[in-house]
Amino acid sequence: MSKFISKKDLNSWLNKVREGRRLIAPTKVEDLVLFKEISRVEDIASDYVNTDLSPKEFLFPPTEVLFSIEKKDGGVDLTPARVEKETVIFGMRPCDAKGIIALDKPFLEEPADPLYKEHRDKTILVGVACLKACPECFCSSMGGGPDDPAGLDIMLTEVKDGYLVQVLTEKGKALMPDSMLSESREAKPKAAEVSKVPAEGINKKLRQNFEDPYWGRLADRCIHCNMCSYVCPTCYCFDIRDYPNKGKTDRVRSWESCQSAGFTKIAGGYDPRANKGIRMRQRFAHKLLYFPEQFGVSHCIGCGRCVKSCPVNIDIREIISDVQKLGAKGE
Amino acid sequence: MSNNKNPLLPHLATLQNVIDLTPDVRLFQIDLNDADFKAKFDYKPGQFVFVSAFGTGESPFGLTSVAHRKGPIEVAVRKVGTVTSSLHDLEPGAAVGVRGPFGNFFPMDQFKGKNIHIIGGGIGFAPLRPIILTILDHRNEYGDLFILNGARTPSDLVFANEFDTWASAPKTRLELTVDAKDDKWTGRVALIPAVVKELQLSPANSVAIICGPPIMIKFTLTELKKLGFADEQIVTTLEGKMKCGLGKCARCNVGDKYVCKDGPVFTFKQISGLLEQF
Amino acid sequence: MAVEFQPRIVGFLCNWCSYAGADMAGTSRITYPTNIRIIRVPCSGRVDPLLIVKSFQMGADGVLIAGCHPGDCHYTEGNYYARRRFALLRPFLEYLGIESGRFRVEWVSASEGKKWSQVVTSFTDEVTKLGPRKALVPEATR
Amino acid sequence: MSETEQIRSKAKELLDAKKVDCVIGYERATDGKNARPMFAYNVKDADRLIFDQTCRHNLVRYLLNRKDKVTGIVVKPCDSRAINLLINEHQIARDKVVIIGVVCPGLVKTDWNKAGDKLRDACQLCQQRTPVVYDVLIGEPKKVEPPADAYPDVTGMEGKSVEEKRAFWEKEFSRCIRCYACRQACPGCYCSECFVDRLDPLWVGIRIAPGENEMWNTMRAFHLGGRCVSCYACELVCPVNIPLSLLNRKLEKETMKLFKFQPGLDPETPQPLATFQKDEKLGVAE
Repeated sequence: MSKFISKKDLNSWLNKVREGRRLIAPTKVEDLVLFKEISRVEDIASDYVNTDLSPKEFLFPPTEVLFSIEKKDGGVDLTPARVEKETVIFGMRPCDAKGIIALDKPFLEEPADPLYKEHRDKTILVGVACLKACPECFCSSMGGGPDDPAGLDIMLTEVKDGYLVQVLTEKGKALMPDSMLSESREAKPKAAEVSKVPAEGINKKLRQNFEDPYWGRLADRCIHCNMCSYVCPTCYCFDIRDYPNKGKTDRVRSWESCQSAGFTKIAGGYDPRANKGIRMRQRFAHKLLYFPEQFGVSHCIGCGRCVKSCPVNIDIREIISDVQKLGAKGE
Repeated sequence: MSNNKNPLLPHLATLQNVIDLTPDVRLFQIDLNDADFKAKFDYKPGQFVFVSAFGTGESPFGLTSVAHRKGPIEVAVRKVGTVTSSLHDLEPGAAVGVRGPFGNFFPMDQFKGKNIHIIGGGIGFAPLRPIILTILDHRNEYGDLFILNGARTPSDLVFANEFDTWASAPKTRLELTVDAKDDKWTGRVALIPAVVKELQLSPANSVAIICGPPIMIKFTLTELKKLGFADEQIVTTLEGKMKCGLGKCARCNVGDKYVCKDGPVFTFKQISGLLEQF
Repeated sequence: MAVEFQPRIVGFLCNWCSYAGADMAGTSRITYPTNIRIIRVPCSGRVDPLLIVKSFQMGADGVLIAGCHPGDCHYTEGNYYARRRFALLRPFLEYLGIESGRFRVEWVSASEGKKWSQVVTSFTDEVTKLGPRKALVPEATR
Repeated sequence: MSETEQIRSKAKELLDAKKVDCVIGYERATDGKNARPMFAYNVKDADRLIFDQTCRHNLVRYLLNRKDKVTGIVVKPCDSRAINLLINEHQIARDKVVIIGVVCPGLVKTDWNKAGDKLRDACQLCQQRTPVVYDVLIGEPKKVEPPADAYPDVTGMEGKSVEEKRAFWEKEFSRCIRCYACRQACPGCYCSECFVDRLDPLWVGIRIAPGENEMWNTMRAFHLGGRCVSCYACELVCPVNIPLSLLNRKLEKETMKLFKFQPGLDPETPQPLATFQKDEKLGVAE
């Protein structure tokens, strides 16, 4: 017996949820599907497999004020930024929830980043299971699954004229109490068939082939823009600078990518990663080796967004299988 | 405002004094405003802090003072970028921010009883000064102290005002060298690796600590190896582009190690074992 | 009575001719509107388009560039390059939604104090008529 | 023999004779439908070279990283104009490049995992189906009648009111996530330090916000004024589909009107903003 909610009830629930909160959901922008704040529930897209950009921007925004600095009577006053409104992110796919679990690691590990923590505490994640896979996604090879509810507060699975509902956390229950749901004997539809990638033990293989010329050859093609890091749900590198803002000063944190030149340039001009091949290797070493070994969870969740948006088709699935084959020479 | 909760929120501090060490390096003496944080603020040679120039940003600087002298926090800042330029514009009394102390530290207790060779190039000498001050304040616990301070020109030698005290300290030898002399300079004119070779430093019961531009470290390392210094006897402090200092933002990694948390102090045995060359 | 709109105008004046022309206007007691903030540059050829677009982005309602008459340039060809650069920039700014009336280039020699005052007066009137420019105030968060 | 076979045999010939260090061309991407850039260092690699209507990248950009080596390169007509631009700006030497020019069939609208068959609007307006410079030509030279209005989209945009233009660009630029793919894909964008990365003076700043996005997109386009060869590489890589060619081609149209110059036709003629005529009338301060 599983819980059920009709499409109509869901829409009225969404309208109710929107009062006093920010409702974020996938919507059509030009010919893209992006997470946007929704003013009308009808704008929510339904015929999409996954959004072009991940919901990361609502927990770790592209640009955010960390705190403001005010010079007052000789001294200085620091006022940390706060998150006022609650946010509901609706229509996420299970892989993006896995992405947020990975994002939690660096930001919530002691000492936690309080601004991220506030975003996280005040955000309710409502996911929709994947019944159809993207051609480029491979979540089941990276510890996830098209119907894996991990990380979500509420998980919906579309069935005839409604959704099966799994309320997974207190936050979810508070927003969608059982009283709203009816019983249903509807069988859970088969989850999407997701392509496989040989990611097993990739960190060891990467360590063994760290100096392989493969990376230099791969970097030939790469044009070193920031796109793969910005569309990636788990990349979290940032830059911090101060900005004047109407008399006060804001300390601002913005996204940054390890692929852009000068990312590791230090005072005096020395740049340990000036070489393109080394920069290329850094991205995939962090995704598949350093992060998993430091935080125990894969940093690539298999959403396929970097595969889809890379202008020159640097394909992490191809790299994982190439590196696995490279292993033959190592110890 | 205690902010042990918010790792990116600096502690407010006041610039107590500014001393010009060279035309482009200034020694900043910083006094923490918050009394109990100041009391708890303990640090060891080799550790670093992020100093905020409010209005521009923040940058990591090696601490060049020693905690046990109970004085203000001291960092030597070379004017090279926007944050350092903003710091150079500050007058004593100005408000700054401090985060830290971060990173590991020189293993002073392992140095005990050994002959210590301090080799610093340019501003790279600043993070080594705390080792000298610690040794001089506990002189009998350490062996001979050899200090080699090199710079491009005589006026670029940092902490020149302390050379006399160091040179006259017991069992201590101070050597200075410059790449190019000016009209008043009568001392040595040679690159640091050449001086190391010329002085035939002995590796017996010794440790060598190098810091300076990467090119200087590279060639000094080869000279020291030729003199018989083993990799674990040579220690350095690495520099990396940093944003958090907490081993989280993955900005300063060299291979799978973070310069800010697993370093900045490494022995060359550790560095050669790193996955990625620095 | 609504506060009458006072445009903020940025003026880049070449040091050898126009800046001297503006001085001439001052010394001969010729008045002109004070909406213009004058920035002295070595030559009109030095004015980087970045300076102009940055001025508009930070809220300027009008940008005026004044240099020597072609042929009088202290550096011989600075204003020739400037003429081509701004001939291309003006339609581009218009295309982006910055009315071309907000961007003007004038040749004012050191002795044309009178002309300088007329230029500033007419430009200020024109920008006042166009009204405040809705600059994209840098929003901290998206 | 198809374009693919001709390119493969030419590449093998060059590689075999060690005339080039490598041949830059296209190979099939991992979605099995599109093309992607590829570097063939030996004869075996050359077997992966292909050419079809999805070969959208401008490969000339890669020559900037190989200035000291002799490199073979497959170019479409629009890409070939970029070679003239880089020679004119002393970035690459003509004798360091072996150019395999392809008479262009026009590219189709493609997207990840989708390769349509409808010609791209840009290619419908294209006035040059034969490369302007090549060592080897693949396909028969083709003359194309220039369309009545070569800039319909730009003219459409010019017709809008100031408020409409303002609103249009504000909406487009607000989507920009500042990934700089447009800059990295452009053959004309090779400054060692881009103005957007400068901290002193702080032209733009690290904030990804409407004000900074407008500054970035406006000035990136203007820095290509009189230089952009209309290869559409920037527009093709933008992840949020900002119509960048609409910006570049306005400058191209004005450059033609003011200076009778189209970038990239030959490597000698100096670019308009790098030269002048003493007594030309340009409607500036007249």
